[in-house]
Order: sequence, then structure tokens, then C-alpha cells
Amino acid sequence: MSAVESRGAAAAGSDCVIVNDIEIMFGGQAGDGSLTTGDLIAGVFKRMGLEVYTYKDFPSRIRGGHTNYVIRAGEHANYGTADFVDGLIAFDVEAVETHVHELRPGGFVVFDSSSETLPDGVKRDDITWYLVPIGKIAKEEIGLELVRNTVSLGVLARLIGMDPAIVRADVAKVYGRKGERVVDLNLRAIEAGETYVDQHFAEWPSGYGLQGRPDVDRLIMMGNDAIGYGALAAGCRFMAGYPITPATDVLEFMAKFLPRYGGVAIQAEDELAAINMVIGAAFTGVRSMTATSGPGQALMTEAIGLAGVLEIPIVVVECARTGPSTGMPTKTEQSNLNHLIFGGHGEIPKIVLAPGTVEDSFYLSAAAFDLAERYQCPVFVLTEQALCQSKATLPRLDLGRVSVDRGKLVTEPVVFGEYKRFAFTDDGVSPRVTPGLEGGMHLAAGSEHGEAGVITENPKNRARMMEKRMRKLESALAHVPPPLVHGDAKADVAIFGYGANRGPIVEAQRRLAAEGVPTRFLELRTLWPFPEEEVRAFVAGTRAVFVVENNYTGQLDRLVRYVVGPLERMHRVLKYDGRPFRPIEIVEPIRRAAPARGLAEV
Amino acid sequence: MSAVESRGAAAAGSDCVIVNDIEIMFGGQAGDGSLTTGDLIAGVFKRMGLEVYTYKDFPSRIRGGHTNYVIRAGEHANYGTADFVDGLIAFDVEAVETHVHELRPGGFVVFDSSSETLPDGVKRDDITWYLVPIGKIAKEEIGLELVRNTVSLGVLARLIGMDPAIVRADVAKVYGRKGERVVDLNLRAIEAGETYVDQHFAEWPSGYGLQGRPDVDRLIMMGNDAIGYGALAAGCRFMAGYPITPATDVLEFMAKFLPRYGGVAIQAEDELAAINMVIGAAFTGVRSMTATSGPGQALMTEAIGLAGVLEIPIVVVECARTGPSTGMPTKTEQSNLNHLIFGGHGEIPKIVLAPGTVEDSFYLSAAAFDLAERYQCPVFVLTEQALCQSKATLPRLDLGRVSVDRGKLVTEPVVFGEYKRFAFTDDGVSPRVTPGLEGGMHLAAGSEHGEAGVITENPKNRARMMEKRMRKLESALAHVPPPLVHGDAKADVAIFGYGANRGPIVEAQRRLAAEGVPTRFLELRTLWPFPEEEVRAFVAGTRAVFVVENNYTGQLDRLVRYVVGPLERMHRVLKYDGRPFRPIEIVEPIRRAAPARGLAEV
Amino acid sequence: MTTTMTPKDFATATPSWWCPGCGDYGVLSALKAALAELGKQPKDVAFVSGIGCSGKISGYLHSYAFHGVHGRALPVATAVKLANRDLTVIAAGGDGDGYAIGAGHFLHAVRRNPKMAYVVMDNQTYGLTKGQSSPTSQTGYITGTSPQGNPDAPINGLAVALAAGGTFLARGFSANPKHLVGLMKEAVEHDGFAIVEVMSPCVTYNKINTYAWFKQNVYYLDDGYDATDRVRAFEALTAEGKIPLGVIYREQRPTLETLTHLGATPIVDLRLDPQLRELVAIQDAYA
Amino acid sequence: MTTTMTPKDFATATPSWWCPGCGDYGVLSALKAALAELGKQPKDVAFVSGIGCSGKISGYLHSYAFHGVHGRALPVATAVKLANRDLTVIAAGGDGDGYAIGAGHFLHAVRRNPKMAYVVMDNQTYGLTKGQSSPTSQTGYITGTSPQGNPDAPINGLAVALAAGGTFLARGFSANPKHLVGLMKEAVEHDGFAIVEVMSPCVTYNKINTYAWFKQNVYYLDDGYDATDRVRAFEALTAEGKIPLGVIYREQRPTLETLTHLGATPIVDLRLDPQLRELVAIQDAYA
Ligand SMILES: Cc1ncc(C[n+]2csc(CCOP(=O)(O)OP(=O)(O)O)c2C)c(N)n1
Ligand SMILES: Cc1ncc(C[n+]2csc(CCOP(=O)(O)OP(=O)(O)O)c2C)c(N)n1
Ligand code: SF4
Ligand code: SF4
Ligand SMILES: [Mg+2]
Ligand SMILES: [Mg+2]
Repeated sequence: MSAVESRGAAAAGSDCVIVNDIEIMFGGQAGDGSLTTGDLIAGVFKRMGLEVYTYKDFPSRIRGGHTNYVIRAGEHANYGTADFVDGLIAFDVEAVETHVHELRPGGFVVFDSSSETLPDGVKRDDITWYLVPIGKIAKEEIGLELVRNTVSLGVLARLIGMDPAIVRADVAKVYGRKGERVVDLNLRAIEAGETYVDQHFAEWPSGYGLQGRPDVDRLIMMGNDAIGYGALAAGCRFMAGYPITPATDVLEFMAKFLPRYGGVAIQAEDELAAINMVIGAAFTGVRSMTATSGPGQALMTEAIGLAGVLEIPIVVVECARTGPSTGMPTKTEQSNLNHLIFGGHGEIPKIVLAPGTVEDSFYLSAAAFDLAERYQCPVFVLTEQALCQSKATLPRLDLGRVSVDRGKLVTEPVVFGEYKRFAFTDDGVSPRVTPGLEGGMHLAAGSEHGEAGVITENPKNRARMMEKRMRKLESALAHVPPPLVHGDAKADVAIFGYGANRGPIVEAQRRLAAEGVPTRFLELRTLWPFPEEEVRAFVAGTRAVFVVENNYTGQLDRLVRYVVGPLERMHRVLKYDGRPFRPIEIVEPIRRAAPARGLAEV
Repeated sequence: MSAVESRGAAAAGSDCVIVNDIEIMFGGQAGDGSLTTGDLIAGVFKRMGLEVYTYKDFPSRIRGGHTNYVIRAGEHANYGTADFVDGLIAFDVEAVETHVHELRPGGFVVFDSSSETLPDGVKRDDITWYLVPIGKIAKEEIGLELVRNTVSLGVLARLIGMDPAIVRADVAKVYGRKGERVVDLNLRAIEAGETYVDQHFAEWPSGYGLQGRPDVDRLIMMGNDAIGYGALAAGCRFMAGYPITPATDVLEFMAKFLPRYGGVAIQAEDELAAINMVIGAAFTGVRSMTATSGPGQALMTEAIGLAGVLEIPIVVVECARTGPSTGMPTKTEQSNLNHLIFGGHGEIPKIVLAPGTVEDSFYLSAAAFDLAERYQCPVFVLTEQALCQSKATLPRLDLGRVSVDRGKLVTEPVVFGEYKRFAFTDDGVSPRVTPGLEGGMHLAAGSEHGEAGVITENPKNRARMMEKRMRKLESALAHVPPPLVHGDAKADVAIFGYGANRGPIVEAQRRLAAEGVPTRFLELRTLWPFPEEEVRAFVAGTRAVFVVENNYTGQLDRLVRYVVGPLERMHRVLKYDGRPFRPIEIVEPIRRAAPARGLAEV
Repeated sequence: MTTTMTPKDFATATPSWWCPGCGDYGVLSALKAALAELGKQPKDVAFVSGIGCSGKISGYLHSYAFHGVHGRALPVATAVKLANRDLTVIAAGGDGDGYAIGAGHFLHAVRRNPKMAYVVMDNQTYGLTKGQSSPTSQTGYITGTSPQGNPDAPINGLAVALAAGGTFLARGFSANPKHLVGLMKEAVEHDGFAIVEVMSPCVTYNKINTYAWFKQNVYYLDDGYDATDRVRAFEALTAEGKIPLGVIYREQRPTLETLTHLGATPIVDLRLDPQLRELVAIQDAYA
Repeated sequence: MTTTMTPKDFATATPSWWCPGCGDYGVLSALKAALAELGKQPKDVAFVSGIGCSGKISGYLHSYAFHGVHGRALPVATAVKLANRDLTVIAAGGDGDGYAIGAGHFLHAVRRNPKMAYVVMDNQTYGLTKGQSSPTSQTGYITGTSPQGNPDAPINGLAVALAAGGTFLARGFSANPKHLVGLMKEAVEHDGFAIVEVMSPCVTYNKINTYAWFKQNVYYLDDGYDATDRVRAFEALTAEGKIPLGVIYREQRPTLETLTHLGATPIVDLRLDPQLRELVAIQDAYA
């Protein structure tokens, strides 16, 4: 069997050199170190001055099971995967079989031919097939099969023209912790990969070429780390959580950093304990948070209501995954929005924020704490697996933009008997004391209570107390993070979306604009209180409206439609297979329902 | 101080004899036996051939604390309290102070003057005040203060003309279990009360007179008992629950009756256990249920999602109380509808039924089991404290109308390997086996799975499985209990409501019709899947639409508005002080926003 | 400022919602007396209760009182302690709150060993929901939800806590306030998680485990009893026959505050400044 | 129909998602062997598991298998047993599933004593979520969520169960399948709630409690050990030093099925007829 079995017809026919926009997929079995190599590739792209986004598609198991790690790099910040994969590094036949249809015509596959043979059926002839005995090289030339990932990195680097110096520097840095010997082995593995390409495919260019750009001072960070960092910056000093994919990273981030700032992170016995701990710490005056995902969020429902009625500021991060029930724990979805807004018995004011980028994850996470304390209510930070476990490049984060406004927190002694913890106020927010303060003793009860906290079932008090609490939502409305408009603000095609879908929607917009369909996209960053005015205005004067979201029932669509009514020109663009949108999946329905206008119509 | 301090001016002035429509309020301290006496009064009214409704307004404590028990009787079945109380039996000043403003001009108060003196401020002069040393009579004449409630019953009976023979028969029956001596004491207490009236107020008629009607064979039953009875009739043979007001009665009913039919009721350690037990028993093939209220419902959220994805038929009764959090545990509210429909991470098919009468509580509870098994999904029976803990008269329940249709339950052996528990089908429902059946072995997993139950994260399977499950909602739509139209089907004023509000709305309709405002009222008995067609049609051709519900945010209104859009002629009629509507609270907003049309307009 | 405190200093103006004769009155008095004798200030006491008749106690103890949801007093109290280690933290609740819905948190509070006292007001029934059986009800106890008799064996909370690593286990009787005050004081002072289970009769619903029943069925551990012997304590707790009262087990091991490396400054008093140099520098690792 | 069953009859075609070398393989094999040796039929086995690496076991045991939500295997299994007492009911799950989120249910299953076996697959870590500390992890165990070391004391599940009234407590080691099969068989046959805690190493995340570590730190109870002495069992379970393997405690008391007065006909087999005379007659009490 020759090393290269077929040369993609399309690739052969054209001389397509796609510069600086590439998506690499690293596919193999879970737990085989592909994570480290994927991160390495991402790091090299970044240092080459490109914008990077990564997406993990891992099974809910520890080792084995098909895994893929997608690294996208380009000159645009693209928060999402492309329509097609450009290059697939496949360590087994399963990886090829699963993903070969996702490759762009003209793309390429690097297949580890050491142990398995590619069955004939899978081979598309419009892509280039590089058959490299990667495992064998690792074993025989380096003497360690474990470095096969690094060998493949060498192959890839040469095929697409990654900067060899940067590759070497990054490999040295990443493996540095493990000692010189390991660094050395891996450097040799790179070399071996490169050499193999030079010897076998020198005349078979991949069709892809990357051109370095100046690497300005930027970060590459995962959404969950940005959330943790935002919390830390905003003065969060207590976290309690219970491990759950894809939220565990936040607990791990906080467990690492909190102690350095005098705080503490607790792994609770379950989510019921975690949320009640957060409430306890917040009651005591510490900025506190938890992070969880669907099943844990469901368990926290009762206590969230308690925080609402006790008017205790807490921040709850929801890293959404595919439901219902255990669902697909490592896959993405946007099916918990309804629960955050409408879940829970009885009615409380709550605020739901949803960042659309890693950068915004940081700023919204930080903002959540101010909002929680200003309005003394639970604030949710809603994100999804496709964003929170993805890494992306971003500018340095500006801690000067983070404020610590503790709202109506009372720090000077008050007069017992005069002070009323739940005083009726115009904005619904009452001055808040915390244990230890002279004169502020009171009962904080989840039962309905009067201004001073005493439990009462008086109907008049009840109605007023309900109004007081709910009024906070109106007070907050003008101060929550506003939506962002992307695209052509005057376009007559409108799109609604939020969170991880920001990336694919913006990319779809660029493409639609190029096709003569300018669009405007309202990225909602606060989902509750719902920005009714903005939404109503945004729909006005449109010829078509699209609501893009990852769920079956159209949860965001319901919110929009409640405001603007059922309109014939409104369309749902839904996806619920656990995978994030590729831009084409947004482009197509829009193109279909709102085709470019002929000149006559303009 | 004379026995009667003032004679209501209005009462004195008019000769108003209100026949067969009266509302009596029995007010005192919790735990003093007023419950028994209230029940007795209700029973006597029933045996006099009247329609009865009772409403308990008890504090969340065991003894002491102001309590009132309202008994309404009339020729109409009025599922709710009237605008005004006609007669108040008050055992302390607090009862008078709390309720005196609720009395109808011309009404009366019977006040126990044994230990407390009425302060001057409270005495309205448009009602009649009967000051009776009730406690003293009990103590001195009967020798047992405990019977003061019965003495007051004697007083009341004479004042309003309750049938003395029935009163005596019922007292004998109710106290019969406690032995002859107790019966005797209570009969003497009745006598003493009557005599006091004869001696002191013979010339001071209350203005109320009741006329007996033939007592057809009817029942008087509490909503919660009807729910339990419906479940039992429908073949429910397993219940697990955790005590919580106002749902505990259902568990107690089932604990009493289930063992007689070979079933079992378990008091679990918490609601998490209860709902998982119900799922376990249902998985095994037994019709199973739980009953809870808001806080417990919140805790069940995660497992409800499990039942959804495992396609296990369960029935969950929600006896709603005032939230959020502990709220007011013994008070009514309709603020959990959102949670039932939209709570939970991920999306599953569910069915939400809401009875509007005790009778319908029985039939819908029974129907829930067939629906659960036909569509293999969770079915909620949603009721509220104002209905589920209220007693009312109703016709005998027809068990011939209860069916046991077990849907696609397979009872003959299947072929292992061919049989697929989650087979894709047109209606979304797959044949179901239960443990013990030859050949049906499979994995029931809360993780996403293929047709045979094997866990998979394949995107295509995921999308199809999601569609299959959700399709069941569409299949169910034509088979769920339909809404009822009350009032004038052609009226141009429409009202939406459900549950306990049926009573006050229907009564408001009668009054509005009399004022020249005919209305039509769509009583929703299935709230999910939402009857979009019926709702859309019902709004068509109206000049004003009212959505009546007991909550702050207008949860039902959101559902309606989602279908029909934001309309200027739509109005919310909300109440959220923990108390049910009195008809006037519905009449007034409708009268205001949709006044009777002048002839010109017709 | 040291003032002499009296139990009255810990009283609220709120009228009690308990039935006359309820055992919970004795628990409340003992708590007030213990806090006064220890010279605590209401402002420094965080008092967290569960839901139940027992849980209403937080409305009657003048302090920073927290009346949360059913069964979750311990997670709340644990976090209060971590957030401000200078506070005197006490949790209280019923047998249902602590051993049924809260059983998991109970076990985990025991093994975490935060410095706080936990008072279990055990009336062997669910008082507030009108007399159903509780985890400590005797097998066969007849109630509305168990008309054929409670099928479950009663749980021995202290024995379970002992097995889970409890460091202070005591039992008192609400009708012996003097003894109870002593236990409460020891519990509040104990450097770890201190449990005081109080036999607190429900006069309205529990017609079996009455004051009279308890008087006949308890005994006081005497001086000869060695409360540091774990196996001996297990024996005392699980032996058939009378119920032991007193401090049943006592041990010293590091508290949660120690093992989470809390600094001397309570977390709540930390300065929060987003511009702290090291805070900004965290980014360098991502550059 | 009596056929001779083999472990293979209890195998599914589903490929395992466990890492090579995981202790859970041993647990699965022992279960299959025990069921085969007891002559059970797959159709009569209801197998309920929790969530975790351990919880995936329900996918590999041919039976009516139920893979529910995290921590709730025991309530599900208890109800399965009540619903159809003819089934052989087995629950299984991890140390996190059973002793953290499921701790409350564990205690209550113990005191209810339904006839079923419960297998706790103890790897002293959270495998599936990538190696955080679990309730049985040693104090000081360093993980992503406890970089300064786990602050909590490990919980002794069997000791807790003993204190809560457990009637069958055994411990095995997944690397000694023969011994384990014996324990499993006894557990399945025990007339009550039978716990088998299995030391089941996580080769990927737990680098402390490895096969080698266990081999050095366990001992087998010998014939001289009296498994009916509760205090002795407590001593064996809580003594410092090596970990005892074998049947640690055994007792007979009425099961939940008995105390809930279940009839001989499984509930699932009852005829359901709305028109039953007495059913209709219930209304008379309300007339
Ligand atoms: C989640 C939830 N479930 C149920 C209830 C209802 N409930 C209130 S108190 C209580 C039990 C009370 O028993 P216990 O803790 O022993 O307290 P006691 O009243 O006996 O003092 C229950 C079940 C509730 N408030 N919340
Ligand atoms: C409600 C909920 N919280 C958290 C999780 C995430 N989760 C899955 S398995 C697991 C713990 C696993 O530990 P263990 O029970 O010891 O099983 P192991 O994987 O070690 O076998 C957790 C926390 C979940 N699935 N559901
Ligand atoms: S019901 Fe029992 S526990 Fe509750 S207050 Fe009354 S006596 Fe006390
Ligand atoms: S991670 Fe550990 S427990 Fe999970 S399968 Fe791998 S070895 Fe087993
Ligand atoms: Mg109790
Ligand atoms: Mg584990």
C-alpha cells in the first residue's frame, strides 16, 4: 500500500491556497492525549497571530470512545466551527468514517496507517489522503508510542505551514513541566513528522498555507475559566459546587485561585447542599456563587426560590448541556432557558445573563455580582458547552472595567427596632445588613414576612411584599447588560439569538451579506428581565425574522413572540442534536425564507 | 352590657330575607375544634338539600393563630366564596377585627362574649350583633367548655333556621364514634344554644331564612379525597409521597385505601425519594402517583425529566399553595403553572390537567392514568388549596366513566433482539414491556439512547429520538380533556381561567349577565399541551378578553398571549394575596373595562 | 465591652406559634440561657433553622436568624461559619428536617466537622404537618400516612453520627432544662461539629412518646462513663432498653475551617479590589 | 423450566465504556457469575444503577436494567421490589452516587430493609467527572476541586449502615472475584437489605488507592469472626489499620414487604377494575 492512496480530484484540479482560515479536526479515542495536542495546535495558531476557536466533541466516558477536537484559526474571530473541516487527523478508521463527510472538497485527511487499513468505501476522491504510519514512527523512531500525537503535529505543521520555530517553542513550553527528557522526545517527534512529509509528500501540497501575523498581546482562554476569573475579579470569595460536566471547570478554577485571596471553594455533597451553602455565605455578606449544569440546576430550584424571597444576592452559573435528564452530558444545548426564567414554584425576581464570547463571559460573570447585590436577587450566568468548554483568543481583560458596587449594603450600626430588613421602598430594594452588625438582628424567613422579617399571613402585607420584590425587576431593567446589534442595523431581515450561537450567526451574516442579503442580529445578553422594548423595535420594519437556538421547542422564540405576537414572517431555526450550529445551517434557512431581493424590489 | 349591643341599621330597616344563599364564617383560634363544627354545618346544609362549598383559611401552625372556616350554601353550586360573609361566628376579638369588614350590610355576627369584650371601634352599625356568652354556657350549663363550638352551632341553627332534626341527627352521627356520653353532651349543647336565642333574640330575626329542599343522593367531598378516589378507581396501586400542606390528604387517603386493594402507599424520606419511587413502581408496571406542593414539586424537577426520557407513565398531583419558597403554606395560589410546563432542564412531553370542581377532580385524576400510559409521559394534576382542601356537594361519582386503558403495554412475550423499547413510531409511542416479561430485557437509561435502549451520542439518532418523544404531545392533543365553555357562547366578552377560579368566574358571569354584560368563559382543563386552536377561536370576535388567575406575573395570560398575540383588548385579572377570588373582584374589572353596551351599540 | 447577658437578651417580641406544653419551649429556654451564660451577643449569633414546628424557633431567638427550606439548615450554617468564622453558629431543626429530608447533609456536616452546634428537636413525629411518622417514630406508630403502622425502623441519629465520625454527641430532655443548658454550653464551645439531640415531646400528636414516657425511658450517664471511647459509646447508643442522656461521645479533630486553610480574617472582612496586582497577573498564564 | 445459567447469559452486546483495568470489570463479572450460580433468569432481574462510571454497569448486565439519575438508585429499586416482589432486585452505584448525593436514601433504605442487594463500587473518587474527591477519599487527597487537599474525613459507609440498622453488610475487592461472587450470592439471597461494598480501583484517576495499595491494606475476616455481634462489627469497621473484607454483619428482621403487609400476589399482577363493588361503595362514607 502506498503512503498516499489517492490525491483528491478537486484538490488536484485546483491550486486553491486558502490562507489564514482553516479548521483542523483531531479525531481519535478519548483519553489518548489528543487534548494536549489540540491545545498545542491552538496555541501555535495563536502565536502565529491568528484568531482561534476550539470545540471539543468528547463522549461521556473517560477513555476510548470517539473523540474529536476541532481547532479553527483565521483572521476573523469566529466563535464557532466552519461549515466544513479542512483537515482531519484521524487515528482510527472510526474517526474517518464518522467525519469524512464533514470535509470540505479540497480538504485533506492525515490517517495513521500503522495498525488499521482504510476500507475502500470511505475514501472520497475530492480530498487528499495522507497515509502516515504515525504510531509506527513514534514507536520505531522515537521509541515511545505515546508521542504519536506529537508526530502527527509535526506532519500537520509541515502540511499547512505552521511556523516551525513556534511549534518547537510551544512544545518545549508545554512539556517543560515533565522534564527535559520528555521535551526532547517530543521535539524529535515533531522532527520525525516533518521529515516524513518532506520525504513522501513534498510535491503534494495540502492546498492550505498559513501566513503568520504579528502576535499582539492576547489571551487564549476557555469560557469557564473566564467565568471563574470574572467572579474572582468581582470579589467572589465563596464558591460551593458539585462536579458536573460541563461546569466542573468553574469549581476547579475557583478551588485553585480562591484560597490565594482568602476565600474558599467547597465541593458539596450534592447540588442541594451547594446552593444552600451559597445562600448561607451570601447571607453572611460574602459574594458567593455556584456553577452547575441542567440536572444540578433542577435540584437547585427550590433553594433559588428561597434566595428570591430572602432577597439574598447569589450568582448561579449554568453551563448547559444536552437534556432532558442525563441526556448527552458532554454535548451542547440551549434547552434550560425556560427553566431558569420560569422554573420554581412561586414568583421571584431573577436576572439571566448570557455571554456570547469568552471575553463577554468574563465581563458578564463579573457584572452578575454587582447586579445580584444591587437588586438582592439570584443572577444566572447562562452559557453552553459549545462556549464554556471552548477556548478562544481574546484581548487582555480589563479589570478596570470591573466594579464592586455592593448596593444597599449597610456597614454602619443600625438601631434595633427601627431598622427593617425588608422595608418597602420605591425601587423594591431594602437596605441589607449582615450578621455581626450591631442592631441589625432579624429573622430571614422563607415564609412570607413583614418589613421587619416577622412571619405573617396578612393578605395586604402579602400583596405589598410581592409587589416590592417584583418591582426590583423593573428597577433592574435599565441597568442590565444591553443587547448588541451585529450586522447592518438597517437591514430588513432580523435575527435573534444568544450565547454560543453568536459566532455562527455573525459568520452567517457575513456570508449572507456577501450574497446580497444584509441582516441585522440582536444578540441578547440579558434574557431576563426580557428587553421587550428593544425586541419590539428590532422586529419593526422587517420582512423576515429568524430566531436561532439550540433546542426543540423554540424557547427564545416563545419569549420574542410573547412580545411581538405571532407573525407570519417569523421563523425558527432550531438544532437539537447536541452539536452547535455550523454557519451554513443558519445561512440556508435564511436564504430560503428571505432570498435576496431583485433590483426591482429595492 | 346587654346581650345585643346594636341592631344593624340596614338589617333593622329592611325586611331582607335571603333564602337559600348564605355564607357563614366560623372564626377562632386554630386547633379548637372549629373544623369539626364547620364540617357539621356543611353537612347539615347538604342534608337540607342545598349545594355547599367550604373554604379553610388556616394559619401554618397547629394551635392558636387566627383561623376561619367558611361555609357557603345555596341553590346554585357555587365553587367559591361570595363577595360578603353573611354570618360570622367569632370566638375572639381578633376574629371580629379581622373579618368585620367582610360582612354584607344586613349580615350578622355571633360573638362569644364569655371572656373578651368587643372594643367599640369594630362595631359596624349596618349589621346585627348577637353577643352570646358561648363559652360560659358550655362551661356552666353543659359542664364542658370544649362543647362551645356545638353551642355556637345551636345558636346559628336557630338564627338562620337550620332544620333542627337534621342538626341533631348529624351531631349524633359525627360524635357517635366517641360514645354516647359525648353525643349526649353535644346534643345538650345544641339545645342550650337554641334556647339562648329563643330567650334573648326571639324578636331579632337574623334576616336569613333557609328553606330545605329534597336532599337527592349526593356526596360532600374534599378535592383531595376526590383526587385520591379517582386514582384508586383508575387502578393506581402505588403511591409514594412526603407530607406537605395542602397535599398530605392525598397521601393519607391512599394510605388508608390502597392496602385494601393490594397496593401500597409509602411515606418517603423526601420528595426526591418519593418521585423516584413512583418512577420505579411505574417502570415495573404498576400505575403510580405522588402528590406534593410547590417546594416538593421543585425538588421533583430532575426526576420528572427522567420519567420523560424513559417514557415512563407517572401521575404527579400538584396541590398549589402560596409561594415562593415556604411562602404561606396553607394559602392558595396559581403560581406553579409555569414550573409544571416549563420547569426542568431539557424538553420532554408532559400533560397538565386542572380540574375546576371536586367532581372534575375525580374524573381528571382518573383520566390522568390513562393519558400517562397512552402517551408514556408524566401527567400532572394541578389543583390549588382553595379547591383541593375545600369540600363541596356533588352528584355520585360514576365509576362507569372511568376506564383503564393501558396503552401500548405488551403482555405477551416478545423476541429478544427484535423488540425495541424505544422504537420510532408514527405517534411517538413505543410498545412498552415491564420486568418479568420474557424477551423484553433492555436498558432504560436517562442518557440519550437508540431504539433498543443502548446509550448513544449519535447526532442523527438524537434528533430523531427527540422528535419521537415530542411527537407524543401532538398525538395527545386530540385526546386530552377539552376546555368547557360557560355562559353565553356568543357573548363578545371572553374570559379565560382554570382550576379553583371556575367557581368565582361562573358566579361573576351570572352577575354580569344580569347587569347586561353577557360573557363567555373558557375553562381550561388541560393546560398542556395548550389548546391553541380553541383559544384562538375563543378570542376571535370579542371586544374584550380577561384572563383571571391567582398570581403576580400572569402565567396563564402568557400562554394565551403567545397564541393570540398582544391585544389591546386583553386584560389581566390577578390576585396574589393568598386568598381566592370573591366574585366581585372579577365582576368589577370586567364591568370597568367592558361596560354594558348602550342600545345604540348593539 | 463586656456586659452581663441574660436569657431575656435573646428573646424576640414575636409571639410563639407553638402549642401550650410543647417540648420546644424547653429547648428555646435552654438555648437562651446557654448563650447568656456564655456571654454571647445577639449580633454575633447566627441561628439557622429548618422547617417544622421546631424550625419556628429561629423566630424566637433574638439573633441573626435564618429560617430556610426544609432539611437544609446544615449546609446554610456550614457556609455561614466559613464566611464569618467569628460568628457563633447554631443550627436547629426537627427529627424530620434533620434525619429524613436532611439526612444526607447531616452525615456530611458530621464528617466535615465545622465548629458549630446543631440541636435536633426530636419529637418522634412530624408536628407541623399534623402528626405523620418521622424517621425516629417507633415501628408500628399509627398515623394518617401509616394507618397500618409505620413500617420503618426508627433511626438512631447519634449512633449514625458516631459511625460517620462525629466529634461531639449529646442527648438531653426538654423537661430537664438545667441539664440541657449544660449540654448546650458544651456544644457551643466544642471545637467542631457538636450535636445535641433533645427529646422534645409533641403534646398534640405524639401520644406515645410523652413526657411521662420519657421520664420512664431515659437515664443519665454517670461519672463512670468514658465519653472518649467510641466503641463504648456505640454500645451505649444502641443497647436495648433505656435511652442515655448526657454527653455520649467527645473527640477532638481538625475542623473544616482549619482544613480549608481559612485565614484569621473572616472571609466577609476581606477587601475586594479588582485591581489587585496578582489578580491582574492571572492572565499571564493564558497569554 | 430450569436451565443451567452461565455468566454469559447475563452479558449484553454493548461494548464497555470503562478504561482498561478499571475495577468495575471485576464487579460486573462477579455479579454475572453470582446470578448464574443462583440460577436466576435475566427476565426476572431488575437491575438499577446510579450515575458514574460505576453506574454504567447497568448497560452491561442483561436484565431489566434501569439507569436513572445521580444518587437515586435506591428509591427506584425499593419501589421496583414493592411493585413486583417476585423480581430479584439489585442496585449498584459508586461511592459518590451512594454516599454523597444519595446518602439520605442510603440511610433510609437501610432502615426500611427491603429484600434486595446493593452494590457500592468504591473507587474513592469521582471517576466519571474526572477524579474529584468523593466521600470515601482520604483527607488530604489532592484533586482539581481540592488542590490543597480534600478537607473532609472519609465516610465509612458500612459503619454508618450498621448504626442505621443494616441487616447485611459485606465488603469485597474487585481483584478477588471468587470471594466477591460468594458475597454477591449471599447478598442476593439475604432476606432484607444487603450491602456489598466493593473496593474497585479507578486506575485512571486514583493514584493512591491502587490495586497494590489495597492488596497491602485489606485483610479477610476469618472463621473466628462472629458476624452477628453488632458491637464487635462496629469495632471491626472502625478500627485503625487494615480494612476488613468478608461478611461483617448479618441479622434478620422483618422486611419492608412484610411490614407494608404486601400480599403474595405482586402488586403488578393485580386486576384493575374500576367497577369493583367495594370501590364504588367508598362513596357511601361521603354521602
Ligand atoms: C420540601 C418540603 N417538603 C415538605 C414540607 C412540609 N413539611 C413542613 S415541616 C415538615 C416535617 C416536620 O417534621 P420535623 O422536622 O420533625 O419538625 P416538627 O414539626 O416535628 O418539629 C414537613 C414535611 C416542606 N415544608 N418542604
Ligand atoms: C445531579 C447530578 N449532579 C452531578 C452529576 C455529575 N456526575 C456524574 S457521575 C458523578 C460522580 C461519580 O462518582 P461515583 O458515584 O463515585 O462514580 P464513579 O464514576 O467513581 O464510578 C457526578 C458528580 C450528575 N450526573 N447529576
Ligand atoms: S404540634 Fe406538637 S411539635 Fe408542633 S407545636 Fe404543637 S406540640 Fe409542639
Ligand atoms: S475513570 Fe476510573 S472508574 Fe472510570 S472507567 Fe476509568 S478507571 Fe474506571
Ligand atoms: Mg418532629
Ligand atoms: Mg467513585
